[in-house]
Amino acid sequence: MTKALSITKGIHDWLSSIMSENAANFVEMVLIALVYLGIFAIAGLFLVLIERRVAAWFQLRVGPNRVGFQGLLQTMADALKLLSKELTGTEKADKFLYNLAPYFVIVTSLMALAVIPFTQEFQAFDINIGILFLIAISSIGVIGILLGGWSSNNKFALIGAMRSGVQTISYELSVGLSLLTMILITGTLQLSEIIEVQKNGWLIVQGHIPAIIAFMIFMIAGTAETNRAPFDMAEAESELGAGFHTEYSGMKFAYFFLAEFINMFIIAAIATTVFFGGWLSPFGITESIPLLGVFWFLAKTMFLVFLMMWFRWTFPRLRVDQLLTLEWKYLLPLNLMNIVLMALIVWLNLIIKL
Amino acid sequence: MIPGISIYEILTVTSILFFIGVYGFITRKNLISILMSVELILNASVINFVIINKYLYPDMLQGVLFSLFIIAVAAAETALAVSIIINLYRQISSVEVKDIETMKH
Amino acid sequence: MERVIFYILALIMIVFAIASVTSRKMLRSVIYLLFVLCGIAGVYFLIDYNFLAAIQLTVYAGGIIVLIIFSVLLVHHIEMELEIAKPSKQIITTIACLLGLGVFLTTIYAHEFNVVENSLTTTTAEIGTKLLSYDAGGFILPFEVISVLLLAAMVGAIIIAKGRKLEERSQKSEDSSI
Amino acid sequence: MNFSNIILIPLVPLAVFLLLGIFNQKIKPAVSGYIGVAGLLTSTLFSFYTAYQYFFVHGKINGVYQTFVEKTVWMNFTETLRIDMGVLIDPISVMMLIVVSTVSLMVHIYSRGYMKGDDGYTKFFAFLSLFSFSMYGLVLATNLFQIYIFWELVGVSSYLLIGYYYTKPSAVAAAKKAFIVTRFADLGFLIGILIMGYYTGTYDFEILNNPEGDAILNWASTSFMGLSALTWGLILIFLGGAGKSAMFPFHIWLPDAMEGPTPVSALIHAATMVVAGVFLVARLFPLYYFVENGFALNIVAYVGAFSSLFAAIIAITQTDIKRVLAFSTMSQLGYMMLALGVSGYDDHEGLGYMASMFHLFTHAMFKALLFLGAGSVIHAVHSNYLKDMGGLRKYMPITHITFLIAALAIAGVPPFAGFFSKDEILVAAFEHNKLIYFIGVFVAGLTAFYMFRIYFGIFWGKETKYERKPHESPISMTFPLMVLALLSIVGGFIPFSEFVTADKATFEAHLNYPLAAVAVGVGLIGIILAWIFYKKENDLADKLANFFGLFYKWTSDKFYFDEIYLFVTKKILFNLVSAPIAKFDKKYVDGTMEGIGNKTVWTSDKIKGLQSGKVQDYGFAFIAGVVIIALVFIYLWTN
Repeated sequence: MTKALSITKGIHDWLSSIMSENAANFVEMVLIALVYLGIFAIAGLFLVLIERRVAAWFQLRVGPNRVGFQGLLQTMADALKLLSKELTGTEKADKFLYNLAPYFVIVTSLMALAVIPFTQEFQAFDINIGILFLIAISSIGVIGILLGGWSSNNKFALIGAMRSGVQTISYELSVGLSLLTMILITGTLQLSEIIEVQKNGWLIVQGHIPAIIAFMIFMIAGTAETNRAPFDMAEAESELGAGFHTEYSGMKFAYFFLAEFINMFIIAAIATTVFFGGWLSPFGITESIPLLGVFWFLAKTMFLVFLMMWFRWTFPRLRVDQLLTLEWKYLLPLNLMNIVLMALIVWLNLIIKL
Repeated sequence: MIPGISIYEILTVTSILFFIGVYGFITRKNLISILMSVELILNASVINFVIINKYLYPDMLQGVLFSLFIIAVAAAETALAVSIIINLYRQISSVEVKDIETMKH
Repeated sequence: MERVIFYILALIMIVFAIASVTSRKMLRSVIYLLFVLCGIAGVYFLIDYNFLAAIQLTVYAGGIIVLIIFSVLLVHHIEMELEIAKPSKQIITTIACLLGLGVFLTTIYAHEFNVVENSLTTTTAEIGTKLLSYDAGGFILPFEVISVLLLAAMVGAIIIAKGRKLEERSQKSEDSSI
Repeated sequence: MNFSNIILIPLVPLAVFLLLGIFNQKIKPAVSGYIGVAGLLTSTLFSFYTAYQYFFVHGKINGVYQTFVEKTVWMNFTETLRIDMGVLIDPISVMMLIVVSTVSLMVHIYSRGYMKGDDGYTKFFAFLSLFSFSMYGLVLATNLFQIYIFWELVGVSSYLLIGYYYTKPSAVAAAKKAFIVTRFADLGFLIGILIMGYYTGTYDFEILNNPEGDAILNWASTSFMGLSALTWGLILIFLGGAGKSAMFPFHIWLPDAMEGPTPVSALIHAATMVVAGVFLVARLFPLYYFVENGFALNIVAYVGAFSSLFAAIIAITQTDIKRVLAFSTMSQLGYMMLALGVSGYDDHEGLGYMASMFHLFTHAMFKALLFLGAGSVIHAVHSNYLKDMGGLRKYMPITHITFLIAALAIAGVPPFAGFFSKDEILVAAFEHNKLIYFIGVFVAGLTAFYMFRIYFGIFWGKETKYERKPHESPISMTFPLMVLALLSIVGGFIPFSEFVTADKATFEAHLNYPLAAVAVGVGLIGIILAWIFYKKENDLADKLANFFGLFYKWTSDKFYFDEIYLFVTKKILFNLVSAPIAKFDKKYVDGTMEGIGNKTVWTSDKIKGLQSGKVQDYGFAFIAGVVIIALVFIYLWTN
């Protein structure tokens, strides 16, 4: 964590000059956390708006367009409304766990966000096992959902939570294995180095066939892991009310809601980083302007986010058994074969390098 | 190694964790709780492996690998234990130790 | 800095471990255990074994705890409170544990550890090489054994959890055939 | 010659017993019958082969039969005092093999018909096989201890078979009676064995029976109450033999033992088990003869003679045909004992021994035949009593003829088997002791009389009204009758002195015509008297009974021996001795033991909480133990 952002180096020096080393570090950590919280909130709200506009576009209707320019402030207004709402809860709920659950979800999302390289120097935590860390963190998020479902003392919530748990545990395998396939090319788990490798061409190009397969599996599994349609059994409205967060209201509900969108963003960001070169511009056209990396990163990520929204409004929902069948009988074997294929390609040096 | 922290402090913490696990193992009356206590005990010993590896033999990896194996075994053990508990629950609708005692008669 | 973090982590671990073994609510106890495990992962991060920390998080937090939560969800009702042991038993156990702890600590503090100052970072590649090495000191055999064990555990868990149902089903099919 | 294969002879019935016993419920009755017969047939063929090998091929060296021993050490105490398990082959054991095999095989075949439809068919054959095994083991025993083991096994089989109809109270009582009485006698046997072991230092027959051996040469070295210790031992051993062979005063169990199925009576209580006593005395004959100049042997002779006379008198008045036969058996056993008692050792002197064995052989055949015939009759009329029978000769021709042959044989009419053996006995008795000779002759007459009394009673006389018309028994029952009848006819012509003698050397035995004539004459008188009394219906018998009056009543009540025993045991022993001792035992001995037991239970009750079956408790004990041990070690190290 000592490896702070380069852009805050100035701030770091300034802080160090006015207070002791430890205090400066501490203040810096707080500042970074605040920055990420800001990103989190803005991205979340913005994604909600996009979702609604995209949905409206798919369904040939207008969508929110009144509050602010083209409805840009719509979600902000919703957030204010949610903040002012009463926090309800069930009588016999386990209050401690009930209140804890949303933070679980939020914190894991935030932690995942911390390791994502927005650009070369805009990365809070460049850990040497970056991808493994992402996998580990994303597996904890489900605990929040399980807790929320159980402690609500509501059978729909419980069923939703169970479904979500099953789904997340299952699809975690595919996420991990598909990322592992790409690790075979990069030879490192560190996200910055993964991007470094892609200066010779994005991994999806380098790894060609298995990389494309891995990307497709990753997108499917990622969609499932974020509990989004067509894998949204956990909150299937027609069956379970609102699934695991049926009993939540106000800001707590908003946390779940935001976390879901941030998770979607994180999946897209991982896919961008691992498959599409992260902040690297196509063919290195903007190498000279480092800060433009953020633009490229966000552009690629937004495209993938749009892809996931496209899924949502296009495919019908699966049944639970179909969902598990898809994972255990198709994706997992395919993934394992894919790893072998990728290993062969790396071994025989059939990688395409630009 | 952690700057400013001696191996004694870490071993103290792991010992405390270990005995908390033992305490739980003996006093709890529910199979799942007992399983959790066992996990606690296992974890305390895993930290010891890792810490001793890091502090005393930083060039080697035996401690780390051992802890990896312990984690793998713990995962296997938990999966089996949970399946047994669930099966038991189906049969006698309870996971309390006192109800399972009926098997000894 | 690291000292402070370690002390915080140690405090978290011990407090939540105690909470975990004394809580009367099943799922809370599991969550406390999760905190302890996360604290342990934090210790691994602190001593720069990042890979181990990530494994700890993935397997323990993401796997074992989720499994346990699942079993709790299946076998427990929210209003149920755990029975606790008799006070006498608690006290006796506490005394025994404290005595044992005393024995441990005296032994630990009586021993002179030969600490080597070294701040090398262990990379995942090193671990992987060691794990799959078949030279002297390599761990390929235990690695394979563990893989077989995991497979056996997986099959065993499925069979145990499913066994009765299969029987009933075959019973039913026999009945219907009659 | 290696006779180790002999071990198969007892082992085959044992295997059959185990097979039938374990799979009692699984085996169909018909199959179990075949298995039993097949097992016994195997043993029988082996026995005959062995006999052929022994008597005609390998056994005789320079006119003397050798003894072959195959054994393995079972328990070793000292150089000589050890208990072996093995087989001993000498003339009498081979002869006994033949007797046991023949009779047992016939009884097995007979039982297939007789027991048909019985619930415990399989069990019955299992017990029969057990008995056969035990009897083989007894006759092949190499030492006193082995013989004792099989002696008791025979007793157990006898107990099981007498009590075979265990739903009948009388059968149960009879079984208990037989067991207890023989057990009581066997106590003497056991003490005798221990005395022999103590004073001679060995149990081995070979060493004991060696006329030049220490046991016989040094018999006078120890004395006790005016007799040598060995004599006491021999008398006690004879006590055991008397119990098994139903000698006076241990005879009371034999008549009651007739509660068992008739084939059992034929096999155990006529032909084989009851001669075990005779066999035992014969087995130890050199000891009996040489020690104290045959003092113990004299006792054998007098007990035998008295039992013979006593039983013959009682037999005259009994109305239950099986009981008549039982007393007849007792009488004939007494005859054998008597013969042994008057026997010498060498050459012609040993005539009594040879005659006894000869009579044992022939008696086994015709007595088994008599019992089987009686069984056939009982099978037909469903009653044991003479009054329910009469005129059966028309309905059961084969039974009639074979029964007649047997009766003639036992009455000593030439040329049937009994004539020859009985004649030898009388000759031996005449040469040694005139008193015993006269008793023998008188008993011979009585035998003929009571035998023909029941013969006429069953097959002639007035025809009783039968509910169902009696019919001849099936072939499985008549076949053994015919075989045994044949043996009863030709058995007497076997030159027994060529095979079985006291000193194992052969000699020539001739009929002593004057004495034979006397015996036959007495026998014929008995038969004629019986013919007069019972051939046609008349009141002569009743008149005679009235004439004897009180004596008749005593006789028909067996001289009140059962009652005397009951009085002695119940009134005197029980009330004056047993009850106080039992009270003491119950109050103080049992009280102590029970106190210990109760305390143990109480203690275990208190500490059983430790074994709770909860892994947690064990875990706690483990942790606490480790902590304590660690504390101790730390304490030791720091000091």
